[in-house]
Amino acid sequence: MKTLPVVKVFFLFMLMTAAVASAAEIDTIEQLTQAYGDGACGTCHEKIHGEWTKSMHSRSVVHSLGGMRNFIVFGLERDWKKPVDKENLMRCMHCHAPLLEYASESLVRKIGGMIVSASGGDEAAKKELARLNVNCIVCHNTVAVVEKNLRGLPKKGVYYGTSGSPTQAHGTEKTPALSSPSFCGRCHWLYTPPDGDTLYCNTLYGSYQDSYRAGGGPATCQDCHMRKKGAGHSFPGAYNEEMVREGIQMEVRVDGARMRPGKAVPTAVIAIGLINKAGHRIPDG
Amino acid sequence: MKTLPVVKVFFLFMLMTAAVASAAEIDTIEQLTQAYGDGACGTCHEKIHGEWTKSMHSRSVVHSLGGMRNFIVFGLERDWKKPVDKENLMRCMHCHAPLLEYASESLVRKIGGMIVSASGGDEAAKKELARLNVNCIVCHNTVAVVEKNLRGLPKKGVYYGTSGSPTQAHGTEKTPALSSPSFCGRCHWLYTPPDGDTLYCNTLYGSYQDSYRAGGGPATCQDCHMRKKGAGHSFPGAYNEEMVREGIQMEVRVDGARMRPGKAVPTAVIAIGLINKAGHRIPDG
Amino acid sequence: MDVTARTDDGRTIAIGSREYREVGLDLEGNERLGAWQIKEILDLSLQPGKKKEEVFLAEFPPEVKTAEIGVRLKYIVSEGHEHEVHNVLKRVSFSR
Amino acid sequence: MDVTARTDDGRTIAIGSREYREVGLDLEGNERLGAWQIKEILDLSLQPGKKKEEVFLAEFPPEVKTAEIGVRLKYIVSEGHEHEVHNVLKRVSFSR
Repeated sequence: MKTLPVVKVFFLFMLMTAAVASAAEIDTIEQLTQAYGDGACGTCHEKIHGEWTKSMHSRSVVHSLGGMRNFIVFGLERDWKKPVDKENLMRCMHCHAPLLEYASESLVRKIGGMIVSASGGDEAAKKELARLNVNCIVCHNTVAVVEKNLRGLPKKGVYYGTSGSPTQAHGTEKTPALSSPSFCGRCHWLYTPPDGDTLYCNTLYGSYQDSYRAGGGPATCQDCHMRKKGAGHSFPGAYNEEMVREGIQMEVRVDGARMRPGKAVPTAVIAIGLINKAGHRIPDG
Repeated sequence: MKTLPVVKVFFLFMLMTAAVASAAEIDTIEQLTQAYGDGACGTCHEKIHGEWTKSMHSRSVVHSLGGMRNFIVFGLERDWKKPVDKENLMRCMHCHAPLLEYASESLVRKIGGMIVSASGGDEAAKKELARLNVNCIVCHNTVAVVEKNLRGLPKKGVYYGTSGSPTQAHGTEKTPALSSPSFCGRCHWLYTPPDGDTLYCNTLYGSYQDSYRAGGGPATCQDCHMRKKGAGHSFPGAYNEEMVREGIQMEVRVDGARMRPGKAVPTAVIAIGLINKAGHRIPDG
Repeated sequence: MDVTARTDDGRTIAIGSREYREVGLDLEGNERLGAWQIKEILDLSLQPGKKKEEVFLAEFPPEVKTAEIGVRLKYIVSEGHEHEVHNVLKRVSFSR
Repeated sequence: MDVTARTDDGRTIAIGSREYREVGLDLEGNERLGAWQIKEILDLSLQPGKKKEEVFLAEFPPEVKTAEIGVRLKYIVSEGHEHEVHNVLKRVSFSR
């Protein structure tokens, strides 16, 4: 117990330097884009980058403005009576704009305000917010390490992937994480923020793990949403009609009969079978 | 952005007072037992308290010494190279001894050491650790509020339950939480600590939610593990032979035949059916 | 999923419909839409690898000889944003 | 679950066994026991509401006329701590 005061002082000191550093670093969306943007990626990875621009991952904030606005206006302000601050906004942004982890408190608060404006029709705010998303840097660097206490934080400027092929352009590292379904589970499952008050945005990974896989289902997330038909980084899902059509098979049988003996009521007996061919419940996200 | 420095200073100040206050409060297991022990509960709730003493909840630390020792020795020290401190030990204690949330940094570190000793045969340490568990106060007060941002933290000295019947002995409050399966999910599911590096101690609630309930299963956790046969607060589970026997039904059919035409090999054809009657996968915890 | 009939005299009749979705509940059992409000799920969705079977019986007036049964499955992504997944039309006769 | 046979001449023969459990894996696909190491589950457990069917064929030497088949289901709580859930014995004859 003698060591305790020393430990405490050190702890506070660490926090202070961390807070000052991050605040100084990223204070505008422009700075965030400079530091963690996908701008340079497309130079070499043109095809993949092009696929991604068509994906929902590239629109993960502007696509969900309504839900996030409701969380701010009804959740935080009306019901919880909590500040619209970084800690609370990261409940959404942990998945919708993970790079905001590196943004200053003031920037994240400003983005909270922009979400409310944009949701109310402010096109300029919406255009700015469109720069926030789940981009190349997120999956291939900042959240690429799942076992973070074992493996440490991802290395700055090193890109993690399934092959790890070396290049002159940047550092690379091979990781099994990006081919693992559990990697997708970071966002496509319920989110448990640091205070434990869960967010049920979707529960897809739970259905995958505990129903589909547990029942013998063979495919991974990546098999259907990336490898199939060369979808790659466009990640087709519920927004893609073709994908949904393949996911739900429908069988219809109709028999005509004159039912109720003596009354001969013309009756159609319609038997419908809906077969979920996907690796998870439908609908879900 | 002008307000930012003020916010930072305030933040650090809050942390400091919080750390000092909690350190001053609970620095021994004895103090923890005085403040949050189940000693007084049995006076009025003798039957329920008696049931609980037979439950695994009353032995949630000493019962799992091996696993926690491995996390400390192999997980933290060998593989992660992280300190055996409160933050890291709460990964286990969040569920195994939730009241340690109120203990000082030094007490939790000391308990980490005792776990290693007790696991190595130190009976005195084991006896002390036996005072840590999931007691009345945990479920009926400290973790009773699931929607904590909406409803605020549980009130000190108020006991939350399914009826909320008033008593002279203490404050009471009726809550739907304790009859909800999601309440059990706090521990009987995977645990996501504040840093997000998940712990798969068990995944029972996932199987309940995404397989059993999604497939039309009618029962709640409480139906089978409390109400059935008046089990109450003894929470019978895998440790109870009768419970397991009811959970897995076995059918065996044996046919004798002389198989392989012309060779007449005496062959027993043994068809076995194992029917899981529980509300979750078996085994799990 | 909507099931309708168009009879031989041109009338369109709604036979029935079904919704498959996850219903989010708070702890009081109220349906909620906000992810932060939902603590329990009532799962009425289509389960992976499973076939969901529905049977509808539709009775018609005695003079109806044939009808065209339509079964239309829509996927509602969000309010106002939906797409048709399947649309099956089957003609049925009540006199053999 | 262990399946054994005791033949009429007193010999005991192991026919087969099955294990039902969750296998915890790290991201490299190595089985791990520590909750902190497990990031994926290979679920080989008995699923709720489901019937798991197993068929074993056991061949015996030509002189065996009858055998007693034993099917024993154990629940292993932890190493060294297990209990027997079911133990069914069935006599089978190979000559009718």
